[in-house]
Amino acid sequence: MENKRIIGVFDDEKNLFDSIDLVQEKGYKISDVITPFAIEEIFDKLKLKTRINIAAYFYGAIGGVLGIYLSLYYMAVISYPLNIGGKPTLSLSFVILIFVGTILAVVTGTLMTFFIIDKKGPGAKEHFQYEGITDDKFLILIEMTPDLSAEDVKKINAIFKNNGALKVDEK
Amino acid sequence: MYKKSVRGILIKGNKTYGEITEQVLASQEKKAPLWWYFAMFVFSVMFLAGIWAIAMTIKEGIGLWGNNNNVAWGWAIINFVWWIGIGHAGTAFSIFLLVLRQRWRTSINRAAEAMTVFAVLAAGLFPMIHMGRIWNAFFIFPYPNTRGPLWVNFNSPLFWDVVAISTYLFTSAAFWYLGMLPDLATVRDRSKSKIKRKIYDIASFGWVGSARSWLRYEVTAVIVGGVAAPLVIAVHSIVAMDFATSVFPGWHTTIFPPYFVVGAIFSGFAMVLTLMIVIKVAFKLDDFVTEGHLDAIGRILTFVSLIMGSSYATEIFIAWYSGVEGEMFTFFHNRITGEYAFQFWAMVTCNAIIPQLFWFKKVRRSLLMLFIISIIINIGMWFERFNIVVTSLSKDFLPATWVEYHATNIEILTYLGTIGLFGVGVLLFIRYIPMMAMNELKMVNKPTSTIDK
Amino acid sequence: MKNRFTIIPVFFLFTFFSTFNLNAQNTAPAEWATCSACHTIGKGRLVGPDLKGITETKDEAWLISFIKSSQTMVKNGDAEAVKIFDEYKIPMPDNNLTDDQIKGILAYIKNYKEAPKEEPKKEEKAVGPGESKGHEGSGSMKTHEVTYGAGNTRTVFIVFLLLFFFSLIDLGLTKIIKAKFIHYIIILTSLFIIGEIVYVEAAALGRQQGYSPDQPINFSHKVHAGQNQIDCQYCHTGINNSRHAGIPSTNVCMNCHNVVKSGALTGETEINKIYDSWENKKPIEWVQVHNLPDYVYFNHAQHVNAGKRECTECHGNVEEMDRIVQVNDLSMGWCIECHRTTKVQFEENDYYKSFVELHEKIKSGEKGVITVEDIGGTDCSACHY
Amino acid sequence: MKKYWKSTEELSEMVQQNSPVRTGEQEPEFSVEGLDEAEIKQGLKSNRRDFLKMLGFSVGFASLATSCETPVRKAIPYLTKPEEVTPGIANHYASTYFDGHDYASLVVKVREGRPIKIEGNELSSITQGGTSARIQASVLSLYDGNRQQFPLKNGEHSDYSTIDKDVKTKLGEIAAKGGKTVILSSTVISPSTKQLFEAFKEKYPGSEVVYYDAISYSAMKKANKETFGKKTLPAYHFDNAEIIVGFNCDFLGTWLSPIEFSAQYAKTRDLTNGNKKMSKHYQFESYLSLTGSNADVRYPIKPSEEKTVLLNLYNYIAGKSSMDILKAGKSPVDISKLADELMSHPSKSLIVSGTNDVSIQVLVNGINFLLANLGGTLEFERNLQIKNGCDHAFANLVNEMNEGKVDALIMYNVNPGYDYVDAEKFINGMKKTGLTVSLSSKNDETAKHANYVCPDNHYLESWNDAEPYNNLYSIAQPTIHNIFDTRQAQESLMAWAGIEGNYHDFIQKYWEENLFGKQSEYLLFTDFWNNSVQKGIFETDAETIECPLFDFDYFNRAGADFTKVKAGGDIELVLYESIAIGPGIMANNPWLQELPDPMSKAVWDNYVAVSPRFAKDKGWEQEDVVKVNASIELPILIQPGQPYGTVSIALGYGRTDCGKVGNGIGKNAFGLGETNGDLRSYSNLSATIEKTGETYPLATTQTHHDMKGREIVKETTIAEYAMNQAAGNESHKLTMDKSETMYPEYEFPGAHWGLAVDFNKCTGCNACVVGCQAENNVAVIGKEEVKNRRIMHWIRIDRYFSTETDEINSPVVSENPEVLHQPVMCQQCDNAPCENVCPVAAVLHTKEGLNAMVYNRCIGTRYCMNNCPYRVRRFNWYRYLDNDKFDYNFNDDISKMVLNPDVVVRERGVNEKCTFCVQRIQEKKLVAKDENRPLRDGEIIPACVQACPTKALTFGDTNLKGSELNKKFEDQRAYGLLEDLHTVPSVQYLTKVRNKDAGHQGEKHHS
Repeated sequence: MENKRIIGVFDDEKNLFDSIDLVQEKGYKISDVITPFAIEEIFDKLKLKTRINIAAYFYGAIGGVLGIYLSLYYMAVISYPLNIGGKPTLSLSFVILIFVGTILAVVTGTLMTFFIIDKKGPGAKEHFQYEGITDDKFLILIEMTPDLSAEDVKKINAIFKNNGALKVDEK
Repeated sequence: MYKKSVRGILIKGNKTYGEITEQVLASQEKKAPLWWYFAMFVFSVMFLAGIWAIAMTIKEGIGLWGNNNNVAWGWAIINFVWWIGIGHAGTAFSIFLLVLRQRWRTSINRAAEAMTVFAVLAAGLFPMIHMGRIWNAFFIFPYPNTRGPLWVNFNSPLFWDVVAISTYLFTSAAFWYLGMLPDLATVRDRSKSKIKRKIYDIASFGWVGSARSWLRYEVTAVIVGGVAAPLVIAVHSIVAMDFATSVFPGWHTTIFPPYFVVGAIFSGFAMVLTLMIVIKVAFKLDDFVTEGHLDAIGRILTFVSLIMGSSYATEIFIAWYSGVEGEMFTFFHNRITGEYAFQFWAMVTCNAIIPQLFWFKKVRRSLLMLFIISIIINIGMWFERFNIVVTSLSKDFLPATWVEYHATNIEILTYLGTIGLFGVGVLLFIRYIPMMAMNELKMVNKPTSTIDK
Repeated sequence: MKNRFTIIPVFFLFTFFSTFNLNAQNTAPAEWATCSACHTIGKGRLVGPDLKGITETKDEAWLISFIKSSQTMVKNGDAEAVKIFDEYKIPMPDNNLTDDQIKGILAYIKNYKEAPKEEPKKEEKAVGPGESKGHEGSGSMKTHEVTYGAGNTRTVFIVFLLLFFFSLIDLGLTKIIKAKFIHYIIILTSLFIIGEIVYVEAAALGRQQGYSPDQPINFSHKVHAGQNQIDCQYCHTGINNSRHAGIPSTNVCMNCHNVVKSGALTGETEINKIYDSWENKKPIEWVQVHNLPDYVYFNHAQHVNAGKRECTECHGNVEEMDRIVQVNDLSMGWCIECHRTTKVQFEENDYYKSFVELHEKIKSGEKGVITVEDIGGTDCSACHY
Repeated sequence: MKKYWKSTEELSEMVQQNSPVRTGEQEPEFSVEGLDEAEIKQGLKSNRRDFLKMLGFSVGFASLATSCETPVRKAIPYLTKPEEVTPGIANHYASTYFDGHDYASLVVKVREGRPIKIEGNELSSITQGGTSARIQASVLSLYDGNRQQFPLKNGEHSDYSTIDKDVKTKLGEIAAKGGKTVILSSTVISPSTKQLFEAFKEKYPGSEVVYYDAISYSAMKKANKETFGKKTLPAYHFDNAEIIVGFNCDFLGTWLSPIEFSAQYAKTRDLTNGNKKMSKHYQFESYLSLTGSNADVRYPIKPSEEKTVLLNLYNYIAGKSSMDILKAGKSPVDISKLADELMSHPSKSLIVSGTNDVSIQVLVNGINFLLANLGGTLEFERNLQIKNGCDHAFANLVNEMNEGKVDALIMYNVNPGYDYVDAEKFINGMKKTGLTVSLSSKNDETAKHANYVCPDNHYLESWNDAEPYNNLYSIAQPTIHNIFDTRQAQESLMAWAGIEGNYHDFIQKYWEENLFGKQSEYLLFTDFWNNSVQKGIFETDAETIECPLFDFDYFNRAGADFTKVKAGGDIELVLYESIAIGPGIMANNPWLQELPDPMSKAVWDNYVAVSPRFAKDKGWEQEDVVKVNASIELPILIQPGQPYGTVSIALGYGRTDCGKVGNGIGKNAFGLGETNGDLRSYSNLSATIEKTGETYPLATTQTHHDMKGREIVKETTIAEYAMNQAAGNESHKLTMDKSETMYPEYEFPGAHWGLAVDFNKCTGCNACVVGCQAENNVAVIGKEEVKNRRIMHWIRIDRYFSTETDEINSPVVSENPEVLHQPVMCQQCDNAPCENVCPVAAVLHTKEGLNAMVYNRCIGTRYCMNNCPYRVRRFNWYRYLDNDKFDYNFNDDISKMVLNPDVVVRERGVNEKCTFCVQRIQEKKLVAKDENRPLRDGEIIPACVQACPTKALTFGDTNLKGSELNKKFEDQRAYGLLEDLHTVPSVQYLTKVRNKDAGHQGEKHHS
């Protein structure tokens, strides 16, 4: 069973930022922040990083250029070369196909990666439910790990309260 | 505090986040207005008529259309290019502005993307039913087979088309859906009925909105959007190459790819404008779709219209400058004067002249004028495609083969059918899908609505 | 599916060489086809006597006149001729052959060497002529018969389809099995298998590999072409000059069955059908086994005569089939593969003299073998027009 | 290849053979007898392989499965295979075509007992291997289900024995009472039939034979009789002529023996063999005929002016030859220059007129005589016998019939109930005749009024012989057993004349008795006979006779009436035979109905042709319906080249009883002709034309007529050509010099096929169009679809008008434009624009330079059609096979027998085009391989090349050095159509050279 979490509910991102800053200053580890829209400042504050962009590059490079060029070359030149309109079996048209093919590879690959690493998909369970999180509530979640003492919880509670949290909850 | 600077008020009324949700979702949470049912009925009838026309075509043959030995492509391809053009701007709008970090896109991008998806669907129908043997359509894919194996012709623009358009349809649909996930989650969380909740639960892929998700989400969106931006250009360039790689006067033109792309953006923006005005008026979303938005589209249209005008001029100039008899004939005796003069001048008037009215602020601020002109632009763009497809084919190199082309009722019904499909799609969209990107609206809400304070 | 592409060339090479062995003997003159209907060389008595060694025992001039018109000799009272006639009772029909032709035949008989006896291959699917009912088209593709056993393909398909749906439902709704990876494995494998079956079956649609329909007469090629060594061309007269090999008209059957009235396997029942057809002037409605789509132009003469291909390369070992089976799938890929690998009679046939450049390339060593592909054998218009 | 076979009986077995016609897709093969029921059931029952269908897959898969269903195919062999028939191998039999109108010596291509294609017999010295559109199409008429399929007695189904008994009894009675029996026949050129007529007359004394031609040439014979003392038609030698002058004479299209004359004519225009000289052709005519369109100088004149011109021409020449001149009015055309030119070419010129008027023919004879042409360009040693009808005798007959003086009338190959000027009178006469027997092959306009109809065989089902010129014989042999219960007319006559045996024996007997002695090559008659049948012809020298002299006394005998010229009215009407339909005998032939008229390019109709200027002055517009002479209503067609003040209408349309295709197509214009009780005339000098206010749509295959100044058909004059052989073709070199490519060029290791078209020889006769249609199973689509401009012909003839002025109202543009004919077929481009764009690689280039179109791969995007600058690609807009909407020749089992089994019938939604007859290429390649030899130059002959009477088309291998084709390709006149597009076409055209003075265009000044 997972640990319970302290939840700070805010309705204003300014308060949220302040709380995050204070909580982090105090050395508490924020396990998650839930917001109804993307806020870049939070990514910075939580020092979140992703490598999807690197993956995307490889999808493009390998999937697109190599896969498509080689398969095109195989199909048009090796497998069944045909004289079509007096042009070489694979004339410059492969540029266009690789261009589009690369895009397709990147899009498919990136989306797949995103859905897989973020465990999203049709029928995937929401890992957390709370009233209004996708509407107008901003949540800071701090996991109540065993090494988090009751005092710490109180401190965190106080920080949240002082910084305009609507509510502090445990779940 | 905010990293991005913005201009103007994008969302009026100094709304809270809750209000945004409330107001955007009002269209689907309240009972549907009467006009919605009425419009749905009209579009459905059109759609069914189109299905009948398509069924007849497949049953009897392409002979039911007005095409002939010379004009082998007619309305079907005109409509295809027209829809693709409209389908372009949606994503172009959304993606270019995303890449350029134009925040005013937020109110509009969802509808624009939806429009893209339905328009591309409508467009994709045409090359399919246009085939003489649709039951053999799978020949067009290079799949391993026992014929030798025999592949396809990789040099054919039509094959590029298949690749590009299916990629485009997939990419734009994915991008649209990706953008929709958080909003579908909002709908899910707000829904009272259990079934509705279940459906939206599945549809929203279990979205919650944790920061990590948001980060990945943003990166994915930017990557998908980023690669889709060149795709937008590529797709319409490829459609242009259908014509440009041929040998026909009026088709055999290097200006075609950019000219087509600009044309697509032109018609697409005009269609976005039409749609936004409808949404704004019908659902009273004036706070989200402000004069500023419409004004911005108007300005863009003015600019694009100038490009269109100069493209037409360039084409004509090059035809004259080349000194090729066939080119001269096509432009001067077939388009500017002659049998297709009406279509030519309709094109010029609608696309290059009338949009110049947007120079006047009054026009840009008048909903009615905006609406009318946006419709006129799309009519003009249809004529542009008519000009390209029909005039070049009907009178080409050997005068002995020259022939006129007249569309038949079946073709007209098929066209109406795709409008019906588009209409039904849009109506379903505004009823069941958050028609504005709420999460993005919220993102820009604070910085843009409070700037004047 | 992938195997198929590799199997074909291998299979081809195999048939190629095996047929070569078979024919590495003194080639029979065309006229021999007529003789072989009633005579063998060293394979025993048929309608007429075994001709082995006949050239040694009989005088050539006598043979020539006998072959030309045996009955005239009998009437004229030639002792030997009368003796033979008394022994066999069946008059040998007159032959309108020139002396040279007859000499050619005799030379063939003289030089005939028996082919090294091959072990008859085990017949897996031999169906006795009498017991062929209920075998209407054993349809499935070879690959599947190998994988799943004959006729099981459909069952396998349905099982995996059901598995696929069950695991999908279970994954989403019922959740009987807790470990999700089991679902995934099941879904993936069944998808793979379903896809493979669909792909192969779709490719095989309209093809009839293994097709072996009931024929109006249980005609055995094994008896006729195998045991009695009747040349293909004797009945299928068109192979050397026409697009169609031709199915023999009843009068061709009657050439022999005038006298051969009872068969080894079926007695008189089957042969009587010929008489039935002959007397009632009703042609026999054979069921065509090797069908090509209408849009394919195939010419037997091109392959047999100009291309010097053997019948068995496409039709399989007909000599061992009681009932004709379509051995190859006759797909375009199969045709193309052969066109790519088969060497044309480039030096042998003067037709190719006009291919000047290719001849030069051979001389200069730039090109080793001229395959059918090199001279346009994989062009579409070679077969489709 | 040509083989002969012994008896028709052998063929009766042939229908047993399952002879496949290849349909486009996986449709069941079609056997000659159609699918029998059991077979269809079997087909439906068979679900051997329909694995996916069984599982009830989604719609897509289900349709896939059903479309791929393979029915059980039966292979039904012959019971006894006829010796000469090998399934899959075509046999060729020599034969002869003569329908009372056109003559040609032929070779018939027969597959599995079905004649499928007509080709010219190269051995014939008359037609020289040429054919015409109508003769090419005649094979389809064999399979015309609307032929009378059984004998009729008073309109009821009957049998021959009954009819024979009836007829014999009645004829016997008539002969006994001294009554009159008439055999009314079209011209008979069969010597055997003539002898049969004699035998008939012997059997029934008091009977006589009257010859009647639908289109009469009576006046010529009369004039020849009067002036030369020969009641025959001469033999013409256009090939000897340097100046040819035609007066309303379509000798390249319809006049007398057009195939022969076209071949002769083309020889005088050939410049490929280093000639710098060619004949000069003047044409005076009252409508734009095919011949006029080829003329170097053309004068449009009214019919009423023809005689004046001829009188003036005669006078000028007679005057210079110090002969008496005749009274003549002022010529509308200045003929002095022409006359001088004629006189400077003694015995090297030829004047011909097609007008059925004795005085005109006398003048023509006179001029020809004065120019010493007799013995040079025309001679009487050989007589053209294909027009033997006598107007006078026929007019008498009709009168006698109406007076009840005729007791029995046997009609052979005539249809006066349709094509006589006063058809009604003839029908009335028939009703007053006691016994009327028709031997027509159809229950046509005349036959339906007859008491008995004994349907004649088609010529491909019959034995016959022919003697088109004296001592030039040819033989027709049956190539198929009677399809219907018909009996050859000759056999009917034999039965009634009490002659035993069949007509074959009769002919043989005739030949043995009369012709065998004329040769010395063969000692045995059977050898002679077999050889003649095999070759199809037997030719011997004609006796030399003295050249007849012109009887100048005729002018005195004729008196003042001779020079009288009948004045024309406000509108003069000309009736002419069209190239496609001719006199209407084959009006039920869909190929001919859909054959565009070479001038107007209209199909499926006749119309009133008017010049643009005249139409404008009269307020008529295209498709306005007008009433002509208050009798028939026809639409107006604006036809440049039609003289001002005249209109023309094609004959042969408006059949009412010819069958499903031809009935009610156009209007019958024969009734508009005139007869003066003696001669019939096909021009009406004062016609009335009233607008009815209605319109009627016309279908034409070409609506734009000028080249817009583009270099499509290049032309030059002989003078310029003599100085520079590349005259008119200068741009070819420029284009070739600038021709660059960034891609490596493909090699064609073996042959590379090519085709050359010589504009100097192409007359635009359309024979190639029908030849191609027959060879390649090209669909007929009907008027509505032609109107939608979807005609399927793989080779089309583009016709352009050109003038030096483009002033639309000038007389030259309106009445006398120059005409150019350009056959356009697939150009088999090496850089084909159509190939590049096909997404599924259904259009490819072969190693032999052919542009291959793979029908079964095609998915019908029509991109290739769009990208073909020559517009030679055709799309199957509908399913044309087995579709009741296209009830022409693809919709019933009988007419489908004409399909070429080597060529696929294309499915709906598939593109198709000319393939250079790749099936013929493959066939001959195989023959060469079998014979262990390289292909010979000229061995492969595509259908269009074969059909061409003038040898304007040359097919061959461009890789073969010194081939006939390369000679043409290397000619300086050669150029590729639209070659500046760098499509690298394999078809080259040779610039047209006109023998005219620069700037001179035959002109006539009308007010």
